[in-house]
Amino acid sequence: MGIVKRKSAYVEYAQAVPLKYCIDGDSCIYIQKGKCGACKKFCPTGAVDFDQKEVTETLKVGSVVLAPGFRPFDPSKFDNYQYAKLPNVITAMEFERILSASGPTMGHVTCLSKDEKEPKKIAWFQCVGSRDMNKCDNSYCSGVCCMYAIKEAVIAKEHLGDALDCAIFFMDMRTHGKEFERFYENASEKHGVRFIRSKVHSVTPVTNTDDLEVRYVTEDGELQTEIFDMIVLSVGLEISPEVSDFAKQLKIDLTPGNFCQTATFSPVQTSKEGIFVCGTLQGPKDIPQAIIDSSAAATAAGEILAEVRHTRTKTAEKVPEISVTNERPKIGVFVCRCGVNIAGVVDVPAVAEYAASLPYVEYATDNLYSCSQDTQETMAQIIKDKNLNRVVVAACTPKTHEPLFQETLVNAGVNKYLFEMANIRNQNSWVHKNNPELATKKAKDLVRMAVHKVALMEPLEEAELQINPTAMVVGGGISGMAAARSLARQGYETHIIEKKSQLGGQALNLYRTAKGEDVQEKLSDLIGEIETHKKIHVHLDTEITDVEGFVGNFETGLSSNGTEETLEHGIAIMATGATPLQPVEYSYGKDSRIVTALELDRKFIENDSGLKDLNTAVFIQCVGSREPERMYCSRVCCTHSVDNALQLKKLNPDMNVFVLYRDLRTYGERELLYKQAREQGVIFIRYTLENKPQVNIENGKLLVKTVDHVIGRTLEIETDLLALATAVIPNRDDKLANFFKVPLNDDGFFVERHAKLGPSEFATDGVFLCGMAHYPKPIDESIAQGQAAASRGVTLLARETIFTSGTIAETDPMLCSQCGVCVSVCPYSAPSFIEEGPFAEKAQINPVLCKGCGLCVASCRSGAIHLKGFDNDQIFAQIYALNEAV
Amino acid sequence: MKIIKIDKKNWASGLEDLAGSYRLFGPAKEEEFHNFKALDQGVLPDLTCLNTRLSPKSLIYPQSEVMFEYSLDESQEDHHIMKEVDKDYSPRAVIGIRPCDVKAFLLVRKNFDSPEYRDPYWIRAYEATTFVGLACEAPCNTCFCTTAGCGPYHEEGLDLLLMDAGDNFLVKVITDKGEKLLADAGWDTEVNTDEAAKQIEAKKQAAEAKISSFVTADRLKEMDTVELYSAPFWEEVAFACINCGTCTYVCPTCWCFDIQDENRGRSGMRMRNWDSCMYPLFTLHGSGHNPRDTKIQRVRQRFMHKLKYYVEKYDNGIQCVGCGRCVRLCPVNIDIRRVCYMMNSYGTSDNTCAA
Amino acid sequence: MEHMGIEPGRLQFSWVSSAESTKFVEVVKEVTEAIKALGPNEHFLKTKAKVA
Amino acid sequence: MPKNVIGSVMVAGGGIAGMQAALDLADSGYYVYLVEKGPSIGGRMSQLDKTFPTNDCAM
Amino acid sequence: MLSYIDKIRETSARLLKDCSVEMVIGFRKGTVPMMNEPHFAKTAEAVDKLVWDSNCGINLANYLTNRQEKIGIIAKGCDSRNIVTHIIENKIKREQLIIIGVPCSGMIDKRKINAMLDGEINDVVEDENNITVKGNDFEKILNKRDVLQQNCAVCIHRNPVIYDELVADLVEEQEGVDRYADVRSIEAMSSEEKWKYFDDLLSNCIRCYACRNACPLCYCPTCFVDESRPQWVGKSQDPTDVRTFHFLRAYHCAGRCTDCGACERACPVGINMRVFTKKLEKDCLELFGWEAGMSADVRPPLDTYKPGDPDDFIK
Amino acid sequence: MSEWEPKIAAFLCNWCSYGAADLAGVGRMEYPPNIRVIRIPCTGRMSPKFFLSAIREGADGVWVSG
Repeated sequence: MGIVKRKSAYVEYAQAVPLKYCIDGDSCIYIQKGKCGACKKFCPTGAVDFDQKEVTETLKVGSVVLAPGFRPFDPSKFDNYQYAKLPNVITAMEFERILSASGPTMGHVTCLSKDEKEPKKIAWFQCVGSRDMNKCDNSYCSGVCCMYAIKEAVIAKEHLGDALDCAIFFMDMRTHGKEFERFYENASEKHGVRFIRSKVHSVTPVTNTDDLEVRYVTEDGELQTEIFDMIVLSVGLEISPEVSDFAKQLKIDLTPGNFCQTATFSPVQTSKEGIFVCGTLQGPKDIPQAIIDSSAAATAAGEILAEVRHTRTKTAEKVPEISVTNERPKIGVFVCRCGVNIAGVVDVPAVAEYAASLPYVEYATDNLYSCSQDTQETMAQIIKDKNLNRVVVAACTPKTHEPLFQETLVNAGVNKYLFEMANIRNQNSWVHKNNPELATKKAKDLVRMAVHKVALMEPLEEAELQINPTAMVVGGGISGMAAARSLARQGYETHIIEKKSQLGGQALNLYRTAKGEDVQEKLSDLIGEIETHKKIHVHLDTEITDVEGFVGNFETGLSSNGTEETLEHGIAIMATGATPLQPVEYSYGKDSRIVTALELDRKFIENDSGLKDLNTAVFIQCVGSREPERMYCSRVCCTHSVDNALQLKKLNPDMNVFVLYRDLRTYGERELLYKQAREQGVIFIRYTLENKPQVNIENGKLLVKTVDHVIGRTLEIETDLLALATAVIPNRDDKLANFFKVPLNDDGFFVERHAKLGPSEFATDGVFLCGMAHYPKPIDESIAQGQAAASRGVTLLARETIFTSGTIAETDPMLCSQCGVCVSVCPYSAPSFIEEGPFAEKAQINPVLCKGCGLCVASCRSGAIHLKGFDNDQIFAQIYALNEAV
Repeated sequence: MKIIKIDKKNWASGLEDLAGSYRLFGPAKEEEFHNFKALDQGVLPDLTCLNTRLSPKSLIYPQSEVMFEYSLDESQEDHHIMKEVDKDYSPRAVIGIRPCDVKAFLLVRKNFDSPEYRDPYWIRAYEATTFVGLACEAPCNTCFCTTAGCGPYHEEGLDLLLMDAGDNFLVKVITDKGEKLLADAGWDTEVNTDEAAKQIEAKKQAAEAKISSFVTADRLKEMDTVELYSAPFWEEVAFACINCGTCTYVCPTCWCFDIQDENRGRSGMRMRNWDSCMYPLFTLHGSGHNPRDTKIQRVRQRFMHKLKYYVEKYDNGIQCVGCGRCVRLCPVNIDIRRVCYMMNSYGTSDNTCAA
Repeated sequence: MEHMGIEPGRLQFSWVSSAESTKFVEVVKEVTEAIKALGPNEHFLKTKAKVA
Repeated sequence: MPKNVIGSVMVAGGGIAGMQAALDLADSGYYVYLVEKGPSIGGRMSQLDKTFPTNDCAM
Repeated sequence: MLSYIDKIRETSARLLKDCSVEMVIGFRKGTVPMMNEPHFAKTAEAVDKLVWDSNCGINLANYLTNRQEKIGIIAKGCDSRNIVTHIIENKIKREQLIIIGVPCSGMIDKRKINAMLDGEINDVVEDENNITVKGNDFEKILNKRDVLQQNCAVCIHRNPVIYDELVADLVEEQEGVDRYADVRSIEAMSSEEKWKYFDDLLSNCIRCYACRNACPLCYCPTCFVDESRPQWVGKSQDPTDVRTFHFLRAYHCAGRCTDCGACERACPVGINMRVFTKKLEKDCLELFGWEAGMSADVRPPLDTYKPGDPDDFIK
Repeated sequence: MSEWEPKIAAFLCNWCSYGAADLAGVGRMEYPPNIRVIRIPCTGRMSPKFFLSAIREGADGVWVSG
């Protein structure tokens, strides 16, 4: 981005894949002027080839997925912010790089002006290049800038301390994603980030300094000026012209915002058959949503290619595993700096040096980023060169990175269980940043413990397990059906379990999509396909009574009107959906004119003739959402109300329509609806949580009182209709969660494997989620996530077999006293008595059923059970290593 | 022969003098039992005890004895090298030990001090020790020393033999070591040797007469080992045994030990601990094979060793001094006298009678 | 443990779910404080065996 | 559906969305061509420091 | 008592004769006062050696572990409870056993008697209520009640809980005994006092493991203290190691111990190690309402997990 | 060292407290550096042996968390 000069031979970033240097044609002297060529001379491997020419290759493929992404909006043309002129006006992307440990400033937050001083005050300007028809053509909302600005402000404070002043200038705070509202709340309450509702007029430099004067108008219309050291422009996302040209070449329809035109019920399908879209080309979005629709695009492509599955793939070659039996442990210790994440607190070289002094350690070093691809390759090479047979990585946490490093071992031919991680980031540098001395000491302790443990590790084998190629989807709403349809189209038997007597879920109550499609019509098409598909089996009026088994082999007990049956399946998808809150405020229930949003939809669906005769209609937003007891945004209601307001206007253009809102969250191209509504004369009035609207019924009159935030006066509206945008409440099912051992958050939504990268699956293998059970979302997102869950499921089902963990318990029949405690105590029924043979009546453990919890090991008085990977001697070794050797 | 008389009034002061040049050990009562302890300054050995609950073998051959130390720290020059530990082999005196217990050291010596192997720890400790015996005036009803090659006034292995004679102790001087101890204590009242010898002989006769318990071991040596080994009575002998090893731990003549390394971080020590042939692990091989896997084999081993193999190998009588500790302390009442009888009479018409 | 004279506070149990990082931190603080208050562990330390 | 269907997919774009789609497809048994204009994959997310709302490292 | 012996011999002889069992396990008269030796009888001759008196404190369930033959076993209250535990833990099958129940009036404590007297005891004679002890120069009559083993004095299950034959009418169970006075007095101590108390208690231990081996609950092929891979409990007389052994031995008996007193009786150095097991026994009773060995149909509480288990100790 | 700092062996369940500990790290929550985490697959794995041996080896406290 040009924050600092990049050499003409460069690597994009430390963890880049592939991690290869390349040459920047724009700055290379040789390419530009035909001189130099030093790199070619000095490269020891002769990798530099200036004769490389562009080659055109033709690929024959069955399907195409478009994921070209966005480019950040270039604010240079905004002369009022003087981005191009003033060094301390930067974009949010540039600020990300400044925060990054691998960035140009190594994570140290400084101004980009020559003095490189630490800023004391930073301002963020929202909606730069979004929601703006004035200075650019991007009328849509980019959807991510509010959150990233808050994140940057919070992290900047983390880097520079609480004294740093962070102010965010915004129009509507759009924190509609999962757990976003709490983050916003914390930023303001806990971290003291200032939120100022204003669109900044202009920035002028303070004479003779690089400081910046900001002029803006407060909500009550007062002109203010304030001086900041740094201004971060929260630039929006836009589709680059090359991409839109490319799309046009492909004859793919685009939206006014140049995003790909998709239908609500087929959210990743482009207008061209066989071509699918995901990521920001589909619409501006954040990472989890991109992950969801990329999985959805994958399954959509897979659906049309199901019959040629496995025809083009090759099996990866395995590096043969070297035997370490009878070898003295030769341990390699890699201490990760994790940029400044660890090295900023812990004295990493000292830890590495210390590690080298530990018994059996033959090699110890430190890495900048152990997880980057080149480091991985170097590590594998070191393991081979030094004949290491055990490895310790002191870095972040095994919960996220153990598999990666284990892979490195496998690539070096070492059994992946000959590995141990010392958690010196999540459980050390990040939590003891004010105590570097003790943190370094702790890191040494943890490394020592890991070294002692790993010395005793043994290579383990993993058992292979057949996967039952059948899927079970819990919930027959939109997302559940979408998941089932994808699974069935990909060729897998699928069962839908629905509590109610009808498929459809909440969609049965909806009138129109934001894109204008008729929900009921599309829904009945979908239900029709589901009901007639040969591979889909619908179980209505059915409840789950019991779940046994594990990934690949679940056995679920079903009960339907008194009949019981057992369903065997390999994967399960939770699509249990949500319901609207039944409000208790705003006089709901006291007057037939006061309805919920869905009740209004019902009127539309039924073509209620009374609607067009209304003189006035009022919408109140955030009914039950974003309240202390429900600290989340229900995401769908703003768009829904705006659309319904427009529908009313359409029925009767003279109708007075008011929308009372807190922040209007028509994210993405839904913003166009908002714009349209304003143009059509829908009146939007903001209220605050402290000052909610009052609803009174006086002499048959329905009166809504609210404070107008612009004029600061109380308004009283007499209305004929009051529509309440009520919160979305998950169908919390603790029993189900317990059956599948999947977590629920405090609000009752399921907790996915990873907030960003694993939105449609659980940490529990073989269990997936989608739809509003994950978080409130509109139909297109529900369908996309249904498809995504199916896609994630298919990645398991397509494998046909899986390997169980090597970390399981095993009995030593010589030591077993056959007392039966293990058989009695195991929650997974893994131990049993051997029936015949030399060890008859001794206990044995089924490796597939064993979860490796170790309960039996602790209960075994005879010490006859060993837990591979966490055996007594290994844990003792850690305990013994607690203290520095005597 | 030299006999000394110690006026009991001079007993304490003499011991005090001794404490300057010897570490003193003697019986001391703790709660209900007597055991041998290092005597603190001014504490007198309790000579009233019948016999100590545990044998004094641990004075020479401790239950746990560190032999070497080592370091695993590869940064140290001498890592992985066994280094001897310093031990205190300064002169010690055991006051009030019973003749049977002292005789037992001579039996044990066969093991620790043989032409093939001289155990440095045992020998140095033994040689540093002066044994001041106390003759038994009132043996226990489980004492069978007289038939086990020993007796209440037995002198073998002692340096001095002390006898209670009312206000005085009579002391028979047996070795030069004993002589030296007397000199260090300042006990030098010689008495008429002949007269005293007579007096002692009478006391000895009286004491021996009080011993009612016995073992018969006359046939053991000539018996056929394999036949004895295969005798059917072992099942009955072994049945009650719970393999606790109490018998071997309290026995003054049991000498088996096991070597263990104990690590503490990057250093450790090699130590030997008493072991017992009663324990299943005693003969467990590294391979997992255990040649004496069953209780009956282990019980047989103990008795065969004491009463047959030892007899054959050393021609030194049975490996038992008749102290009776194992008889008194066996929790399930397995009685060596009875077993000895069964072995000795095996093959004759009468081999079932209990002792 | 307690019965044997190890101070009861030396062993602490808790339940913290993987989402409850705040609780985790609270409990760490509590546990550390509790054990700090007890002072160094003086009993049941395995010390170097005596040279016999 | 025509019989000459090819069991491979081209994914255009090596950002987070493209990578995820490619992974899912590959794991589902299809050969994937991941096409990226730049010299390495990772896209915009690799330029981010942390991600909201958990502040996880974006790397 | 004499009538017991006759009945025991008669029953045993009958069972052996009609081949219901291959052996009867009981006691024979010991070779020293106040000691009897566990004994098996396969023949009529051996049956005549079977005796019963107040010196039969060893727990005979210990002799059943992993036996394959059909066995008649003499069982007092505590023996029968350990037989139950043996059955639960697959150490013997119920079908293999004919249990000859002996209602028990308590076993005498020879240590206690020895401590009451000055000299050595040569002979002991007992009748219904009294014990007559004779030494070289004394003879003393003691009330049996005063010289019972500690555990027998507070026993509330003197009658066998499971039996096929009974040698006499059931005895009246003791009521209102204070079973845990000793445990409570320890509970009341401060940590420091407790530490000292157990230090003293264990100072004499010679680690012969007689307590472990006398206990019918200890039947593991290799005991944790004997393990050497990893060897985490030292084998010397280091006080920490000694304490670790005692502590874990007791822990392994949690929920299983019947307080039969065999451990204490077997100890050559007179350690009252029951204070460990009794604490756990008391806790099991208070927390789970559990007494070991009362029924062969219920798994002990520590072998199973129930959501309702006490968890007050967890934050 | 100026002040005595206890050393606490923390046996944390891989699925619960260990995750919480990681999350606490992600949240940059500060806490005292006295714990030394030993990851166990489940609190069921905890055995009194571990407690005893940790104490024996000089830990000042043991914390088991599920």
